[in-house]
Amino acid sequence: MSPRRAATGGLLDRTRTVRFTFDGQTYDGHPGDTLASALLANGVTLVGRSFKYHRPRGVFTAGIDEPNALVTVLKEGVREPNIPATRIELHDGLRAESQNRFPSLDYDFGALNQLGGRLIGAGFYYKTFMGPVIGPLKGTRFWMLCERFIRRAAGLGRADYGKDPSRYERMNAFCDVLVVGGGLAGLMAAEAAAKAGKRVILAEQEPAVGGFARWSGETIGGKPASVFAEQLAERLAGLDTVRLLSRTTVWGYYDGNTLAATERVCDHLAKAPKGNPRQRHWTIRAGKVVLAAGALERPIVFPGNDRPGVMLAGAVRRYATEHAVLPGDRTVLFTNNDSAYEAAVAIRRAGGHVTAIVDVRPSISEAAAALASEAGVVPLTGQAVVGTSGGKRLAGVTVQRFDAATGALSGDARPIECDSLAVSSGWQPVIHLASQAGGKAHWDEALQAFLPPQPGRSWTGAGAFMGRMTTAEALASGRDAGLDAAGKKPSRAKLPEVAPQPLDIAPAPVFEIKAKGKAFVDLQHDVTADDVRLAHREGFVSVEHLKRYTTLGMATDQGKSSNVPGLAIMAEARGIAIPEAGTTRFRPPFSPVAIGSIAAERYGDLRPDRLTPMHDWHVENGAAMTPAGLWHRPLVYAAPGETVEQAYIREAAAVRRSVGIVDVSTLGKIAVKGPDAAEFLDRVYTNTFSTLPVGKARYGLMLREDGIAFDDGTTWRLGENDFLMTTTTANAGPVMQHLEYFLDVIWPDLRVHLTSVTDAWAGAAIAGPNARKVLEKCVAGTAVDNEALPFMGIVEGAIGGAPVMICRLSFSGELAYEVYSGAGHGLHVWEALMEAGEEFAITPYGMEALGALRIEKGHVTGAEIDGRTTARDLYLDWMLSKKKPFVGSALMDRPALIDQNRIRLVGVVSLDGRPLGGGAHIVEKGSLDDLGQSIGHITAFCYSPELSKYIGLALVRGGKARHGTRAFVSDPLRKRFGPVEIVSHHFFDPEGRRMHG
Amino acid sequence: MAEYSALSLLKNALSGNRDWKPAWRKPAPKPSYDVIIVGGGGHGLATAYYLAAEHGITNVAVIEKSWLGSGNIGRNTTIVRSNYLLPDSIRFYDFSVKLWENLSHELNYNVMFSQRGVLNLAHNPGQADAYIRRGNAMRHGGGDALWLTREEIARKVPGLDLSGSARFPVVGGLLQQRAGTARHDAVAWGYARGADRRGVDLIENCEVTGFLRDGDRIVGVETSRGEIRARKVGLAVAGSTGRVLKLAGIDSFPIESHVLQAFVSEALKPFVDCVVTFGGGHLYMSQSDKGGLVFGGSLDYYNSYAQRGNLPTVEDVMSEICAMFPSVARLRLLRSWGGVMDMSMDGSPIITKGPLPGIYLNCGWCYGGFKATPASGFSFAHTIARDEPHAINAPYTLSRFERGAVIDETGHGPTPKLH
Amino acid sequence: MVERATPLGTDFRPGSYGDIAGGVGVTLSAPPTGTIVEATAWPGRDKALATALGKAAGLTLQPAPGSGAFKEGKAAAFVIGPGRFLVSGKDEALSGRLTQAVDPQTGTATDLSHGRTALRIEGPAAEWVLAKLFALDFSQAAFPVSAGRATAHHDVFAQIQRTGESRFDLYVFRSLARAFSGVLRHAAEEAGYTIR
Amino acid sequence: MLISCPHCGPRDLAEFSYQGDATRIRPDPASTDAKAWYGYVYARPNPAGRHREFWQHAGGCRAHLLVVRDTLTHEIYEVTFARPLPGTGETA
Repeated sequence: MSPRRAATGGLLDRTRTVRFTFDGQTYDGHPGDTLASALLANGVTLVGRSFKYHRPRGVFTAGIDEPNALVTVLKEGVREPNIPATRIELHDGLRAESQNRFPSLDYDFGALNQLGGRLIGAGFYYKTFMGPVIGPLKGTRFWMLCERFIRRAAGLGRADYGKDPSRYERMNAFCDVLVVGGGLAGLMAAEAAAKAGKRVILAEQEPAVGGFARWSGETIGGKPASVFAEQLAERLAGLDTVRLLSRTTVWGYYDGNTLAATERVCDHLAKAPKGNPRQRHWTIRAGKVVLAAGALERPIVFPGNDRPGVMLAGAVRRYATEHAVLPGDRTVLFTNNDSAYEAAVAIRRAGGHVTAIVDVRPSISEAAAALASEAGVVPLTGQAVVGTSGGKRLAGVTVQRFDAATGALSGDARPIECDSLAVSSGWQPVIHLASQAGGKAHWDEALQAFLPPQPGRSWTGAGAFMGRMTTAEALASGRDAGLDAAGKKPSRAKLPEVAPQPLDIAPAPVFEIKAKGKAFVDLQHDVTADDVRLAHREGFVSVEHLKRYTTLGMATDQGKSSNVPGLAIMAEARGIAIPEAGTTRFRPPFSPVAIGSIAAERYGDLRPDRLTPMHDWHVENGAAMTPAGLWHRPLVYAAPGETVEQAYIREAAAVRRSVGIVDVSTLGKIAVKGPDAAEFLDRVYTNTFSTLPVGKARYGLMLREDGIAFDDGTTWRLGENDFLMTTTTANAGPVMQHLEYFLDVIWPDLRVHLTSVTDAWAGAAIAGPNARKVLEKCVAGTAVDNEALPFMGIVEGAIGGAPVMICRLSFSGELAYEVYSGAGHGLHVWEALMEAGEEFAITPYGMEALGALRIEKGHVTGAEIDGRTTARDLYLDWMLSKKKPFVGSALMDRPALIDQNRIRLVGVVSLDGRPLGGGAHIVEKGSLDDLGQSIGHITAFCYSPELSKYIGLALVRGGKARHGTRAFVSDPLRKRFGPVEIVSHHFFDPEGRRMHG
Repeated sequence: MAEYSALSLLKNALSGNRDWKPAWRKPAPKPSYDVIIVGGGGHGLATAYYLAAEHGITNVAVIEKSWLGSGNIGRNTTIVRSNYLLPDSIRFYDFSVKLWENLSHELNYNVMFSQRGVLNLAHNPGQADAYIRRGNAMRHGGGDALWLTREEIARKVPGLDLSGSARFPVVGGLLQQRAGTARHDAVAWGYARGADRRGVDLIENCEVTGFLRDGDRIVGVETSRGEIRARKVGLAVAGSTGRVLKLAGIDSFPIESHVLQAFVSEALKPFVDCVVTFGGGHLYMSQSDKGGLVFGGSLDYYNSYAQRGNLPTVEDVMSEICAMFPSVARLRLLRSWGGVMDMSMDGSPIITKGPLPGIYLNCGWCYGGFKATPASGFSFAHTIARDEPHAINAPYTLSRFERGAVIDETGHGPTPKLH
Repeated sequence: MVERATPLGTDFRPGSYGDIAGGVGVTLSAPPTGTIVEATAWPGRDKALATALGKAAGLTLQPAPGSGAFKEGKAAAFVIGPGRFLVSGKDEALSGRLTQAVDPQTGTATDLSHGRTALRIEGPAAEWVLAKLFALDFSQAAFPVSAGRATAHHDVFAQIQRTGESRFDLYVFRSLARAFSGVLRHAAEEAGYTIR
Repeated sequence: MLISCPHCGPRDLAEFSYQGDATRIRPDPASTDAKAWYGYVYARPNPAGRHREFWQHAGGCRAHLLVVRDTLTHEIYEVTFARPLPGTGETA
């Protein structure tokens, strides 16, 4: 039997015992417990240390607003820091640790910070740590030295670096009505909307619906409130138009009534069932939203209000009723409103002892007095708690006479012994989602709370969220909201009867008791009432300045309990009303969300692998694959022991000597069809395609509207009105979108259809002096000689029985062909080509060799067409038609774009026999110790087996004018400096004899 | 006003912290000034500071429609760096880093500039070459840059997914050691206090509603707190540039306003030391001194003045951070926010005299505004005071778009959403 | 005739997977699809195209957005964009009949038989599993039998037709089919699945 | 955000690709009027409020849409096809 657990009562499964550990110590609890309730039941009151002063802290709330009791959960071999103990459902084997303490929770060196006290008040760090202006610690050095210690002291829990082994998933949901909050108001709303024929989703963050009804101890329709809620939930669960989601927090209200929610699917289980996600990210598109998120209690700020044992009154009530746990042997309540009196009764009913009720109000309602007497105590009205005593747990409070109108204390301070103090300064509706939705909160003087903005078209509200604090109002407003969301009028039908609640829900406007000692507003961040006043003194008076200067409300609880008291203190300092001090705009998430859960199915699978039809062959044949956008492409097919460089040199040499084969399936391919296809191509390409005969291909260049080079590729005319355009691998998507934009938006009169056929075709390029011989061996149905298949010609035939289309074009400068087959035949054709090429030692080559061959030939790719270069920069002027306008023609000759001193394409040759380097710069003079002025950079380089030299392409100021001059490659990042010669970028066979031959 | 120091902290602590004075005055606007700076964000405050400190022009008002620092200075990911590719950018941002290095002393306000380094991860050979090109450009421009191998990265940044089987395996990284992070709000407050101490009037809750004209010339502003005249009016209202220019009758301008979201996790003990960027997508992350992981990604991709982010972008960013640091999946997102960016047509800012007589313009900061704050204020103050640009902002003209002299770091052309 | 290779790889092989303790939630398969053709009408010619395609495929086809038709084991077609249809069938020869049927005055047709890969998901959890991946309302009221939708899962375009109360056929780019089938299998593990 | 594609119905933002301001007019292709081209390629009205803009339903039917949306609230007032479309009789 746990020391603080009542013998009976509570919504627990007492037949089962659950064993868990906290800081290595083993404890027992029951299903239905949270870690917080179980620790309290075991008499554990010290559970954490605060952020700045490392003060001992205990459980303060019973829910999502918990600022103190943050623990690290150890599960599946990884740490999950900063989880409120109030939110952790107990399960067998649960392991939790306290945090932000060293060496232990009981003895924490960090507590020395408390000695700093006033020295380290709000914003102190802005005023110091700047260090000397001269000497070894000048500049930022002194600060960075101090910062190392500050960073170690700051932070809360410790994360580790092991991969989170969990699975996360997403779910897309659609509904007519989303109800946020499964308390009575939410349940009623869901039922009303469902009965009106709507598809409803109800999300409740707790494991069970019912909310307040679970621990109010009230009677509804003659039944205990918790039973009433359960039965209502059961009825809803039976409807197939309703989806009830428990353990689901709606945390984001986005445009278009899209809401984000996280369902904790398996966190409460010792082990997730196979294939089940730990958490599920719901994106819910709702026709209308009913916000029934309830209200959270606020504390009163007074000196020593952070001692373990101080707790919100509603939390005490909840623990006593729902978990049958008493937070102490002797409890004092301290309040400015009636709700705490219900807590007193709950304590009494659970068998506990209420020592005193301290009420700042001069008098109280009869109903409250009746509750006090039921709790066996005479309220101390017109008094306030002005201090607490005790070390790591509360030992007593000091009480003094208090004038609620002036805030003045008088008379003697009297100590009261107690080990538990329950405080309340009234309730604040949980308006976060409404604020996210865009409305501005307004202040309600009676409730001393911010109410949500007026409901609009997208959402409506119900229950405590709307400031309807009683159970009867929750039922009525819930039903009306549900009907409203369903487009129906409010109902007059009778609601289940609730015992009338005569309590005065309006709190006295008292949020702080000013007395000597540290009084905490933001418990987690250790922001005191004096800090708020210091901010005021220094001019940080707007609510945003207050927040940023003091860090008030920026802790993991996001100020759920500290916002209103903080504002009240600032308002008082400024001599203005609370609403004039303003409220901050709430932003997603409402409460912290596991980052992996939002990544959902993309956690561990960021982007899909895009594979060519020959992918498996490449891998099986030793290719090292490299990512190219989403694609995977062979880099080299290295033989055992070969380096990448050795491999590509071998591959490239084989092409020049005999024949090689490369997978070009990744090139973008677009079918361009229709009577205006040729006209369209004339407009988007810089050169002319309308003159291209059927059965021929042409190299084309596209510019952007601003005249900068965009993409290049060959386009094949397969029929009068039928073209196959190829693009670079990287630009396949952007080119498609570019073309679609022009057809849809600019030239809707053109009759052209575009279809992406990238995936329809497998492409194998074979290149080298023996390329034709390979084709001759395996191609059926067509001749491939120079006459039948001249340069840039296209023929159709078959290889190994599979239909192919062959175009004779060359990227390498060799006699070369691109063989296209249906993608499903790609591997078959590839293997047939390999077999036919066997006698010529056909060599598969990868991206590196492809690059080397194109560099030798001086062909440009994405490294040169980098979004900044013009056609003229790349000496592609010959492709700019003078006979017609084209996309980019109007702006391509602006003064700065035709400046001769732009960086332009050249070739460079290493003169010291050492490699160059992509991204190395070119300088006219200098050294690694004295870097010269950059005149350009190398875009690509390789060892040219043909020239037996390291060569490269470069963009160099002035371009061609520098041919034949000497310069230096300057690559300080790789510590390389050496002489180069600037030459034409056409290194190899500039006349093109080989590819035309 | 008293200097801030460890000694003043101690003295004040002994007197119960009751003697601290406001960090800046809250004056009512005067009828006229030599210079009005519209916009009390980082750039506007820095401009006012340098007008006073560098040019002796102190009859200056900064007018701010909300609270000081309420714009993007207070809603960014706090990164300071100059790891740029193009010479104009390197010159400007390197100048800025130099100002940052002495800023806390200059302002007598700890802006917490911490040179913890910015590391750009490269994931394939082409990307590595592109980063090396950039690093070499930085070195040739007088800045610092290092290339790190995968092994060096593993030692420097534990927790990164450096496995060969990663979807985008890391092949190396570009490190700028002098880069780092600073405390964003402190920069605004430090400049505000510094300007105020030199006599500049900082006027909050004062919204510009129109411009006063004398013929073509702008001679002041109409505000929610009355007319204020000035010989020169500088606009530093990034995020609202379009709106303010419309008040001056300029209806079309090479800027689009877009939302950029930023994110912070719950506070943790030290997890990552430097700023890291992911090249397999678009993501940057660092850890604040308080312990939160601060990170962001791409724009929301459409025109907006709403400071409201969208969910798909949140999901994209979370996916990328998990790909970079797989253990982050289990940590929790605490807060997100959205800022409105002035996205220019080439991704670079505009700091210039004009476009109307009497007006000076500082805008188009895209993602890069925070790190630029000192250099932007410095060069804008120079431009206003001398009626000609400083060498570092000379390329950032408005006419460059017509001339084709764009400064396009990403190579995406006039597609603002991609810069 | 040369047999077409499947892009799905060796992981997509018959068997039972995931949490099948509570029964099989869905069955995944790659239905034999000899023909996939995309055809687009010129403005105002969408009805004529629907008729022509329908005739060639043996279906009654309407050009209304999202509409579709199918004949079990033979052919299926649905509208994937304005005036744009995706037509598929078991028979490889259907492709030729379809492209022949599209008169140049009516529109154009492009063979994608190699370019798209069909995946089928059926079973009581089909809607649930697909809803993990696509932001579509898969309820029957919103997505009736024979209707089609063009949508995307991040980088993967997908065209989806409902061919039964709890059966959907998905058409994805061939190069992404292996990756996508992996995503689909992963999503189906919670429900328990078999591959046929 | 949801965009109601006239062909596909309301779809999630993630399926769409933003294509920018829709009020700019492309000069005649042969025009050499530098100001007009500058206006088309670089200048943007960038209003705070109603904005006419193009979106492509890239992850759906691929059609370009003309959307009228408020840049202050993200509310969408109107979505039509950017061009007349086959058989629908709808125009932008």
